[in-house]
Amino acid sequence: MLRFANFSDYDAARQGTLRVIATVKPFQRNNNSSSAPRSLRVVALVAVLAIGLAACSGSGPQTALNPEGPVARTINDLWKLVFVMATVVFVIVQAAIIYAIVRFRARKGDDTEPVQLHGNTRLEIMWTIIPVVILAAIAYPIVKGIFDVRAVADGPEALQVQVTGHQWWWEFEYIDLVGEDGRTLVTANELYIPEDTDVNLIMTSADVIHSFWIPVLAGKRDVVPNRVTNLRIHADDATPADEPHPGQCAEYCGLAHADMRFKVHVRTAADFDTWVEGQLTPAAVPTEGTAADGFEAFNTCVACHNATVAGPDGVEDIGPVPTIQVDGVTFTSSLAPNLAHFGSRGTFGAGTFENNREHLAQWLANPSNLKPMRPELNNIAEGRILGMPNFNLSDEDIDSLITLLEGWK
Amino acid sequence: MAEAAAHRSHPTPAMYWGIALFLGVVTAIEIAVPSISALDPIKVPLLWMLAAVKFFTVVGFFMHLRYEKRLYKTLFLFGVFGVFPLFIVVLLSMDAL
Amino acid sequence: MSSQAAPVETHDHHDIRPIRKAAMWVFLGSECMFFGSMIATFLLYRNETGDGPGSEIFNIPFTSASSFVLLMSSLTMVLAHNAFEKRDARTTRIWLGATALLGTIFLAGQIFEFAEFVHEGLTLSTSSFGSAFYMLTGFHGAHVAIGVMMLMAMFYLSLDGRLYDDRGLNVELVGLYWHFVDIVWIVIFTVVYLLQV
Amino acid sequence: MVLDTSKDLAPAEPTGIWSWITTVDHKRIGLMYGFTALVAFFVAGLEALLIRLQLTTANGTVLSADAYNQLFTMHGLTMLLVVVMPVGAAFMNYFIPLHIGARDVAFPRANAFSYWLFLFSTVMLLSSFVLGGAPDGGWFGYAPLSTQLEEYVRMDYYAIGAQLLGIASIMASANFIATVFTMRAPGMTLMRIPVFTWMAVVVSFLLIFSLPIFGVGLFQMFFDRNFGTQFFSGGGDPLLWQHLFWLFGHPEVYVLILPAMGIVSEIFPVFSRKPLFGYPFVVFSGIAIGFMGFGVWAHHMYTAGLGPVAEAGFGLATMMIAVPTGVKIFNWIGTMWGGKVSFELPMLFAIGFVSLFVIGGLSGVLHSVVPSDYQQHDSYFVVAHFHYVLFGGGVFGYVAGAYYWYPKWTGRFLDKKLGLWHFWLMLLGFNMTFAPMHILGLNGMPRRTYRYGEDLGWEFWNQVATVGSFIIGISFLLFAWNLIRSHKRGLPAGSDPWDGRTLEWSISSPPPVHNFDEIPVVEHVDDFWHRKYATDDDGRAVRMPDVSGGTISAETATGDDGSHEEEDMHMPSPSYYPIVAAGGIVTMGYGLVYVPGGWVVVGIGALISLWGVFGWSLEPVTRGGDHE
Ligand code: HEA
Ligand code: HEA
Ligand code: HEC
Ligand code: CUA
Ligand SMILES: [Cu+2]
Repeated sequence: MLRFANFSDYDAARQGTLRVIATVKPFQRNNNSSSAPRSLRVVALVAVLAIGLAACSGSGPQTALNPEGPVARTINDLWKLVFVMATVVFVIVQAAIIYAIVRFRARKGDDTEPVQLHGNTRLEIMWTIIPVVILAAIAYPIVKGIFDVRAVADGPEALQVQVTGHQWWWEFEYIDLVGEDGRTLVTANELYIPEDTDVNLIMTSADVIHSFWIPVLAGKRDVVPNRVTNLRIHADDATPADEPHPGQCAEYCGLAHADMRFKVHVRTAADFDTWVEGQLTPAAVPTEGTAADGFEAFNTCVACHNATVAGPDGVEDIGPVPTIQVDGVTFTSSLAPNLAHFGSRGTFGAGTFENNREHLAQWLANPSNLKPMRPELNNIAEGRILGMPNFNLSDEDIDSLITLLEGWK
Repeated sequence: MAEAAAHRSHPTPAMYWGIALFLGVVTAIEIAVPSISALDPIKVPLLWMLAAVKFFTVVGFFMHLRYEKRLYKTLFLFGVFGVFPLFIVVLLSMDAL
Repeated sequence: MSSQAAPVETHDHHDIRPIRKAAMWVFLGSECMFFGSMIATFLLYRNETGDGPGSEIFNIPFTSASSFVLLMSSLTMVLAHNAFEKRDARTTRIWLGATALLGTIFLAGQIFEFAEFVHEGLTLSTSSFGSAFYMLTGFHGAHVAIGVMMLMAMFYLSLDGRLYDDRGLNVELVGLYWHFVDIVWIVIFTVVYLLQV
Repeated sequence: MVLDTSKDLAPAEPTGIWSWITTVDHKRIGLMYGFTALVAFFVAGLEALLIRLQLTTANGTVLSADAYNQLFTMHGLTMLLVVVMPVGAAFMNYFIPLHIGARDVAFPRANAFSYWLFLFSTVMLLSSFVLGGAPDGGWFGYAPLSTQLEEYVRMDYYAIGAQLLGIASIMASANFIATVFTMRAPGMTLMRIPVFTWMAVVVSFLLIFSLPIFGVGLFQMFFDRNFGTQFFSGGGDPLLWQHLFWLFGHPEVYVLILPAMGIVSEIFPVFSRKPLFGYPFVVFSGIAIGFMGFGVWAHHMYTAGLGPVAEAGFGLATMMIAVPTGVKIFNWIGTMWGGKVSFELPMLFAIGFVSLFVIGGLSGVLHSVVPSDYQQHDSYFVVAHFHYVLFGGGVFGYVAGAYYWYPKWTGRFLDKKLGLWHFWLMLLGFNMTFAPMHILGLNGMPRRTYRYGEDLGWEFWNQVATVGSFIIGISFLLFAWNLIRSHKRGLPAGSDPWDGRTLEWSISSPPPVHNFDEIPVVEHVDDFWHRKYATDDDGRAVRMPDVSGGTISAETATGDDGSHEEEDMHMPSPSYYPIVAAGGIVTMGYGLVYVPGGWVVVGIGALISLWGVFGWSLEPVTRGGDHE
């Protein structure tokens, strides 16, 4: 009864002349000839298991699994709940698959045919309803979680910070922290917040969509041109000076999206006040030495960079301070990071490079070497800045500029 | 044949003229509505309604959809009725309604 | 879906018109989404006029007249189809011509209107409102133009009696398309013009 | 290598390159779709390998940021629009007519046109690499980044290329819908259609209704870039693009998976020797997935600034898609239950599909939990999710289909030993590559980043992933070799090698040009099976007494030599106008990319397409007038 197709059958089939072709039960034939790479199977299955186990642990400074504040913790608790649910479903389904293929595999020499069962309505309704029930059970915590996490921190004790995303750096303006000269505190790429305090971020973008994300403190929220978005963050404890929480732009925003990072420093209330005071103090205009040469050279830079300095003529902004209006909110939207207190930052280039003389020298020698940018497309008049150009600075200028900037604590 | 059956109740040219007259009248009403200030509160739903009346009159009679197979109706009305909920939700979520 | 009851058709060199009509209806369903997206865009930007002019520059009487013209072209179209079904080639031709003519008048009106608006300072790039307005009405106009071209092709074919209904392009299909373009305008006229004033 | 099969198709069929260019045979068009998609898969896979090389170490230096951004954009775009979608189209083209007992699709020339337009748009997209740079705005091209740099033509290639691919797809879908609804064999009611073809119908509807929305978005993007409109910038709102894109983009992901689900729904019954468990449930859950797929688009926008109410609504709606999907999963398992499961290659890949898709589906449900997604969005967790559904689901499913139907295409089996190596290597490599991405994503690694710092602790798992990706690469080299080799040297398969259930197995392999000598009259789901088997009192299948040595095939009834000269056997004649029209349109596309300078080219293209369209509509067609 069982007949193997042979080459003449095949030829006949090709000619279209063979009208009746033997049925071959291929699994029986092929089982005999199969030479499965057995060890490979074991490797594959073990590897899958190992990776699955490793998935359960959070590690690294940017992990979402070790929250350092209540907002991230709410999210993490919800995640754990749903993850457990998913794991249970996963185990059940995979177990059923494995059971089915082991138990019901075709065995050698067994030629009987199975019962031709077309379905079982009751069973099918059951496995339609059970998932609905599971999902309905987690619906409430999810909706509650959404409203919890998205509650805007607009209480009186909350710190208000306006965030402007730029290609490819961040600008922060503390609208409630005003210096004696009436200027608000503006800084870039390193956000300082007091511990155990709600912070309300009021965000927009100067160019394309970015997304503000510090995994240990909160989920991300997009930063959209023409729109204002809000994010509440809250950190439990102060961070060591050299271990701020890392953050990252999470929405692809062009060339240097990867290098659009930032840091969040959490400080005790007292330390925070000290920091604020320092930042609100205008930078000094150096009058002698290398730093003074640097200030001279800095003339080129103020086409884009601002710094509030206290010079012979009193306190003044030496660079542009443009603003944009979005939905009735005024945002400072500078062309380039404010450098008045550059020396106090641990990193530069949007949280990407450690702030030291060596790196700065490389930066000033050719910024695009260190971080990909498109300064050739800049148009200062239209406020379109896509990176810092190379000014072909001399070694002396570089040296003196570094001295100036590192001195501006 | 299904086709023949469909043609049995087909409108006649006279009826087409009548429908066109009806459409013209509805259009006249439409144009008048914005200028009648008494109707202002219900202007928007009213205009949408009148447009819908014209829309389905043309579809039903001029395009014969009334007389066609269910298949065609389904194919087309999916599009017509699909588009509304989708974009109402889009506009709602963008605070534009 | 009571699929068991669905009519089963064999296709073997029987009437193939249903196949084409099905495809045409699907296509029109698809076009609903196309115009729906642009109408939604317009609704979104109806007030985003920036520094440029807004709906106050609309000339409702004028547009009403051209809307009426397009509406009546649906009548001539259906009359053409009716004559075609009765194998009355001459009448078919007359109504086809009339439809094409009305469509052309509508298009001329639209061109005139666009010229007027540009003159008043509303262009594609003036504001989001302008962008949305021109895109929506422009794509509609393009549909009308394609329709007119198809009508003229039909007209031409009818001259030497080549209007068969099993041809790829036949009077019925062109008619469906043409009515569709008309009903889209019914919506556009309401949403873009009447609702804004 | 698939192209070479020209010579092996039925003898009556013309051969030579010209016959392929002018073909309107749905089977050849299907093979061409498949071949093109396979080549594109290797291109996009190569792009992925470069991406993996760059990410192997922290601060990798294999690629520049600029190159990296082009590569991941093109990788995603190519994989989705040029690999998986067309592979689906390949199977649909080949098997819809065979499944419903038809001689061809409704509009054979429009079908050819769809293919050529797809092919040329693909070539156009890929050519951008050497003509000013490939698209680099991510596969979903978020505005205003995508409209920002008018200096580069890159995103113009995206706007035009995707538009043309969309037009090709809309035409193909309308074609499939018309085919299935109007050309079924007598007795082939809707509830007797094979599940694969059902899913093809759902997919066609999804495309018909979602692509126009994408098309409008792409026009707006193109106008913003070239004509100064303000759809997404100026007074415009960037979120409009996201809505338009995902209104298409989410249905699109079901477009990618449903045909694969259809394929495994064909495979499970055959290799379990049982009918599909709950055929109506499987069909209706597919339809339900299609409907629900239109209502959840904003789950890609949880972080974009919608209100919490909208987020909650979309979140819950998204989760609910797990229900119809689960129905399918359980029904597949139910099909194996109590069956005689044989581990032929198609079955192995199908089981792999189910198992891996469940992982990807569950991570999808984890995404749908809105607050969790605030953390996961745009991280490697998402990358892991969609590779599990697209590769673990989609690619496994389509590969299963290839092993299953290769005998039908060529008359020969794919080599089993090579196939086993392919399967196990692919399974290993796949999990090594993408499972670690869950971990990376939860540990904060953002996607679309060409480099990362060494202090973040991501190096180890990235290395595992890179090794894994090369293992996948090797497995596919084996597959390619298998496809080539078995075509000439594979074991002969005969017409019904798997003891199949559906009509395509009732005709010779490869099928004759006209598919069926006589249009079958259908009485059951799995009609062919019912011609071979009856059931005894216990419900067990019993082979019917052999009619003539082997199985009963549809041809048995006629018993003649296939030289049918009845009128209804005329097949549509070949035509080169579809390729001309498609060529003209793509020429216009190239011109548009380079406007205003390109207007001349647009004009030339318009003339060519007019020539194509006019020739097309005036051309006489054999079969009583073609349907276009
Ligand atoms: C084949 C393609 C495919 C498929 C089938 C799916 C299926 C699903 N996807 Fe996925 N998705 C993508 C492709 C796909 N996705 C892609 C490409 C992206 C990223 C785009 C980009 O950003 O580039 C994405 C992104 C994406 C997001 C956005 C993430 C983000 O960017 O932040 C979300 C959020 O909700 C999501 C959810 C889901 C859900 C809930 C399903 C469901 O359909 C899954 C349902 C299946 C199951 C759940 C498993 C089986 C069911 C059971 C065993 C029953 C029991 C289960 C329960 C009770 C839970 N997907
Ligand atoms: C069906 C869809 C599909 C498939 C099959 C794949 C397959 C693969 N993808 Fe895919 N991927 C996407 C769809 C897909 N991807 C999408 C939509 C994105 C998002 C893009 C965006 O963000 O815009 C993405 C993004 C994406 C990223 C994230 C990039 C980033 O965000 O920065 C990565 C990173 O590792 C990746 C890797 C891979 C790998 C290693 C494979 C492998 O499985 C590929 C395997 C194939 C081969 C290897 C080719 C075959 C063999 C050869 C060419 C022979 C040569 C081989 C050797 C010598 C070994 N993909
Ligand atoms: C055309 C505008 C422009 C000019 C002129 C310019 N810069 Fe910059 N600079 C930028 C931009 C934009 C950035 C942000 C780059 C990034 O991180 O993406 C930047 C960043 C910097 C940074 C790092 C700041 C941080 O916190 O990350 C330093 C330091 C710096 N510039 C110094 C200078 C010096 C010194 C000069 C003058 C020699 C100068 N810049 C001139 C545009 C400019
Ligand atoms: Cu800013 Cu990414
Ligand atoms: Cu989705």
